[in-house]
Amino acid sequence: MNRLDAETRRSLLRDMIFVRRFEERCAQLYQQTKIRGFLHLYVGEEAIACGVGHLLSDDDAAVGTYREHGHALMKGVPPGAVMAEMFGRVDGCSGGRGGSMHLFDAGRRFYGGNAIVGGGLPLAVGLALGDKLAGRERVTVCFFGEGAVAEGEFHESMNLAALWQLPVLFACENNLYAMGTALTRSEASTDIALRAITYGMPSWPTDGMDVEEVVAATRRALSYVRTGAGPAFVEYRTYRFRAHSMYDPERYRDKAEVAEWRHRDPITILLERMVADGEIDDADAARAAIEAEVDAEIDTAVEFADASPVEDVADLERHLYAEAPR
Amino acid sequence: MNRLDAETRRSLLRDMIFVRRFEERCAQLYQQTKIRGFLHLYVGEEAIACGVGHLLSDDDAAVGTYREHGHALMKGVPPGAVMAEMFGRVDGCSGGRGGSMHLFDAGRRFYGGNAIVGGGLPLAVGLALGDKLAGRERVTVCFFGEGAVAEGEFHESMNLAALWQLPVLFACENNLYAMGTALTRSEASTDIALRAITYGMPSWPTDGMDVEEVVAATRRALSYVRTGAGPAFVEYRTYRFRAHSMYDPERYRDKAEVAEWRHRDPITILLERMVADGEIDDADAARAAIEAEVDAEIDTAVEFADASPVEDVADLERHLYAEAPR
Amino acid sequence: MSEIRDMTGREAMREAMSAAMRADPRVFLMGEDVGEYGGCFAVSMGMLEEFGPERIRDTPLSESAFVGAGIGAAIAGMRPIVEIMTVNFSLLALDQIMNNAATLRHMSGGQVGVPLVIRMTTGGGRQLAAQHSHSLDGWYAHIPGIKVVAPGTIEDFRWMLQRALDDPDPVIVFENGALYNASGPVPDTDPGVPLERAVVRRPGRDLSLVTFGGTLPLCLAAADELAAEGIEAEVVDLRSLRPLDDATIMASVQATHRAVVVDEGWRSVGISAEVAARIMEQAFYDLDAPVGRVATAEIPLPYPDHLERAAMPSVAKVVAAARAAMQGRVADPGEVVTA
Amino acid sequence: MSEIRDMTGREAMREAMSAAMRADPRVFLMGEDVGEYGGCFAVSMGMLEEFGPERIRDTPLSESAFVGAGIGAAIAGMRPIVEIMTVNFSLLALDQIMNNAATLRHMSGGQVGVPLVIRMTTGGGRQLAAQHSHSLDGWYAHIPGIKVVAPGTIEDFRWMLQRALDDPDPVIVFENGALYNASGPVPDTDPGVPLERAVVRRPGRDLSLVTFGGTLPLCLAAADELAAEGIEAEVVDLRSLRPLDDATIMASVQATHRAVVVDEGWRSVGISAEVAARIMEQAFYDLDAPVGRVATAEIPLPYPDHLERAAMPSVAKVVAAARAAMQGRVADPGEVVTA
Ligand SMILES: Cc1ncc(C[n+]2csc(CCOP(=O)(O)OP(=O)(O)O)c2C)c(N)n1
Ligand SMILES: Cc1ncc(C[n+]2csc(CCOP(=O)(O)OP(=O)(O)O)c2C)c(N)n1
Ligand SMILES: [Mg+2]
Ligand SMILES: [Mg+2]
Repeated sequence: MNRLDAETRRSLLRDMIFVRRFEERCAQLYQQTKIRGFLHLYVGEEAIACGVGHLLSDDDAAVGTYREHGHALMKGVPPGAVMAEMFGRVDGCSGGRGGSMHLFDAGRRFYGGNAIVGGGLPLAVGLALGDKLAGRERVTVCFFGEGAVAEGEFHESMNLAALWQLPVLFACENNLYAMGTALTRSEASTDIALRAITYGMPSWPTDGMDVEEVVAATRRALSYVRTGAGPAFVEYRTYRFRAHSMYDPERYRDKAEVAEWRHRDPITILLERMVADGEIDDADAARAAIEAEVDAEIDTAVEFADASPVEDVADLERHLYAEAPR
Repeated sequence: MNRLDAETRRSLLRDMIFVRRFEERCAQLYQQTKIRGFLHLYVGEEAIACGVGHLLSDDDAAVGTYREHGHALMKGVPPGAVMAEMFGRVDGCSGGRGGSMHLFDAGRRFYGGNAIVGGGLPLAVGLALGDKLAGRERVTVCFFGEGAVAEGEFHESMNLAALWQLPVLFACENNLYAMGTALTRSEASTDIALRAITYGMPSWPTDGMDVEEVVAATRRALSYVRTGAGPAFVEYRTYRFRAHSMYDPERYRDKAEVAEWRHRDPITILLERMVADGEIDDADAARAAIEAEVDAEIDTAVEFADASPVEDVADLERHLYAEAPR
Repeated sequence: MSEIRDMTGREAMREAMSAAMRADPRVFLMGEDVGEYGGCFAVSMGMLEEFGPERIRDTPLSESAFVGAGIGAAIAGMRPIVEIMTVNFSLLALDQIMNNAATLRHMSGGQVGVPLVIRMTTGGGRQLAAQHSHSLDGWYAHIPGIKVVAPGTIEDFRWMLQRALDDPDPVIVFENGALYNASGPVPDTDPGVPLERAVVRRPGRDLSLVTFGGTLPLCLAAADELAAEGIEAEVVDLRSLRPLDDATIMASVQATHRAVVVDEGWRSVGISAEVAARIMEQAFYDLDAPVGRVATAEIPLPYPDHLERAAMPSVAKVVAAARAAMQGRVADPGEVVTA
Repeated sequence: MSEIRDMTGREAMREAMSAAMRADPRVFLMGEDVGEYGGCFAVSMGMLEEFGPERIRDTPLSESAFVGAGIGAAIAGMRPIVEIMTVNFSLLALDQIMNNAATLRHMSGGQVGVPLVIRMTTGGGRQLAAQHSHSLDGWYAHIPGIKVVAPGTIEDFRWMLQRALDDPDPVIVFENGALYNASGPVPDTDPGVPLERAVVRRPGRDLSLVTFGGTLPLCLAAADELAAEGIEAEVVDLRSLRPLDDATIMASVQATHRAVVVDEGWRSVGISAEVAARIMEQAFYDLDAPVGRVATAEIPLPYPDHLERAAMPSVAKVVAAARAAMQGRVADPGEVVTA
């Protein structure tokens, strides 16, 4: 049993509810056409970003996918800056240029936001190589979906990190589908954690719906990486409750399957365990209280985003190359 | 013990000596500037092409590397056409356009000659897919070096072939070096046959210096592939006795290591075994006799190549797109 | 007589693929999410049900391997249609495209042909930002050994594919995403326009607007606006970017003496440069003005709508460039950026 | 005063890298066989011994991952020099180059710069056939967000790299393989020519030969031949293909009124098209002849020497194109193929 203390649990619970409510607000704002382009929601997978984020220090780096709002928030990117980015405003964390799929915060060492499946993996290897060459003891966490495992860039990056013993945590979010393609239809061998071992790095499969399991497995993996012995791999077994993006008719999976996974909602699991352990009296009341709190914060973020101006068209060609400070 | 009958042994011995002498002639002709461009010799690795070639039917396809003279010859491409190709003449097996690295013979289902490391793998998968879709029971053999294992295309191709259960034999020629890079410096995990298993296909490591072992492992693998169950993998452990190409100063390996491997010359191994088993009386005499025979054939090939004309410059832009028959 | 029906680009391409698959058992479709999902842009929706999973073949995320597999299958006698979800991901398969598909015939001395069709969605304009908005259609036209086409009308969405499948060499078909929802008239029977032919979509005497794909509708709209000012623009739809139909282009320019090339790709070293260079080479003394270019600003496309629109070709920019051509000059960047 | 020494392109590049590594601990070299083997073309021979395996870092055959790793390491504060053995293999890394190196700064709103140098050997002429003879230098110049340079003199082999390393953005350096063995004079101290500046290598009043990299020596030879006929060609060495130094190009053309662009890449949608288009846009009324182009025949390069030579630019072809320009026309293909 990998049980955390009550205070940590409370903090993780709040984080997960924050990410959940933030995402649900994004969906609404998309309907209202405040957010545009592609929007990929993380609903159901919050335990991963929150559990991993909990263990990272400010010095560590993270590379996310296009489903990265949770990754960014848990790396400390301010909600207002994330929201303003999705609104395409100058106060967005990427100055409005990136949108939902390209959240960046160099100061907090959050390096995207990458919309090419697998494209963030070589980058993460390089960030870790840079740290190693400079003699800095930091870790780079690279999030990617199980769909990325079929890409050549996955294979090359795993080998390079292992061969050079680089401080990378490969964090595979296995939600069983890559858009409409079930894992069984994309991988000859579906035990991803097992396959990672053949690159000569330790690897753990983990219940990605149980944030305490996420923390336990990630802690183990990170402590290995922090010894300097090389990269580690964690497969977080999870599920996305919503469609792939806002355009997906979800023809490829049963409603029953979705419903079944919804019973394993990471927020409910933690909440119920806290009730069972006497840390919370009334689950519904506790949840409602946290939701009210985070909703207020999210309101502030939305207001901040809405108040932020759009960039002047005259600046269109900025940020192509470095410019002298202005 | 995987022993073959005397007749088969004799035929394999001759094949290996043929390839060896052919390659040595190529080296001379390169010195004489009859052959130009990159020339990669197979000396030391003959047991693989000869052993595999022995088990292929005319209907089966093969895809080689840039070190593919042996592959081509064993797939039945006439020595004269191979030599003329290296001379850049119209009677070359690629009409002179390809050179040493791009031997082709569509009629004999020899599909290159590929000078991009790993580039032939997806092609082989596709040839097998075409066969499967058309309901033809044929096998495609794909040769590649252990250096290709680091490429993303290797990984993608292995997975695709296994996932779709395609009739491919992945034939990895592990000669321990990719140019000057030792396997230990390119792969985090150097047991290649073991790694292949994680794609869900059967895989065998084999002594690539013993042609009888090559035949045994390949036979096992091919019979699996021919059942239609999917691809198989054989790692042939071998060594190249000569430099990577004609430009290589060989700074990266010990002379002692090379000398040690030369003791395991596949031709000598078979020859000595045949003597021990009473199939040959005098190894030197037997070898000399075969060499004389194959040298005569090679002379004919060289004469054929030398007599073949060069292509008219007016035809420069031919073969870019299909043309009406002329 | 052929009947005419209205349909969308999406429907037209689906009909084209389905008809080809019914007629020829060698044809199959392969790519990411073409089957169960129904196609990323719903182009192949319903085809899995008709043709089954062997012929509507979902692939893993392995662009290099499945494009290479298409090359191999074509060599083995099939007629694969490989869909790369969008051109942005095709960079992962470029080794297979340039080093195998485009070269095999040549380096085998003519023996090994690759009758492969690769379809990719291209283009920006949907706020998909820097990694999802590339327009590399014209850039691909640099590669000898492949052919590159880009339908700009719904009729071509319906009828060009069969020409591509009939071709013994690899053909890349660029489908501008904006045209999937557009609709237009389509004849029931094959109009039989050769794959490599450019077509004049609107005749005009004063200047030639040379374009293709997603910017064709925009040039036609600009021509309407120009006509209101008394400038009669001829709109040439290239259709094929490799090879280029020089004869049709030059015939137009020799009649109008002025040209503007409009392309959704980045300007430098793009197809607009090539068309301009060829016009200079082949029709220099016919020109009354330098050939103008309207292309996308040379930046990765930004996410916000107002910046993305400012970066891309627009009716106003084409009109500005055309007016400049009428004055014997090229529009300066200021004119076309703020247009 | 700076002393002048003669050295080869290979030696010059080695000196450039070694000097940079001695001066700045953030600089390291990474690529296939750069260490133990001594570099595929012996450029980095001996550097492993001086700098050790951490800084002269041999990589597996994983072009996409090690280029991506260079991008990451640059972001993390290093100054990597990534060597892609030849441009032919760079297609495997193009996703990382276009979708990450070139876009990260833009899509992060200016936060994430990538001070990375990528070196690649380019060019044909050594009978290496269809998959080993690409000249994609100019094609890469299509990509906004990277810079592309190509030294054509030994002096630039020695001194351009430091400019590239000093640049805060990704710079791709194309080294034509033919120049590794060429030798030329090199000053001991940095001549300080900006990275993006074109340089007139030979002045002339009659026509401008615009070129770079491997075809620069050939244009200088052609200029000598033309001089013997009384035609004074000015030779402009572009040096930088992205950005292009329009000012230097136009100044030359405005003085000579005629231009021929010479490039070892394939003609269509290559850098020669872009230079020609820009000359038309910016100097149309100065031109007394259409801008000519000498480029490589649009085929994968064939193996036989006589065919490869026929396909590539040559002194004779440049001379023929220049003569045609003097007559106010472009050379027809026949003239330049058989030249
Ligand atoms: C190289 C590449 N190919 C295709 C796509 C289109 N695409 C976007 S997300 C996605 C599915 C990825 O699945 P997975 O990696 O499992 O992540 P998930 O969306 O499930 O979180 C696909 C195919 C892409 N963005 N990049
Ligand atoms: C993609 C690619 N990268 C680099 C090269 C240059 N190169 C040619 S052969 C070779 C070594 C390949 O080693 P291996 O696969 O083990 O085959 P071997 O030469 O040992 O038979 C390299 C690096 C290439 N041809 N293609
Ligand atoms: Mg997934
Ligand atoms: Mg090897």
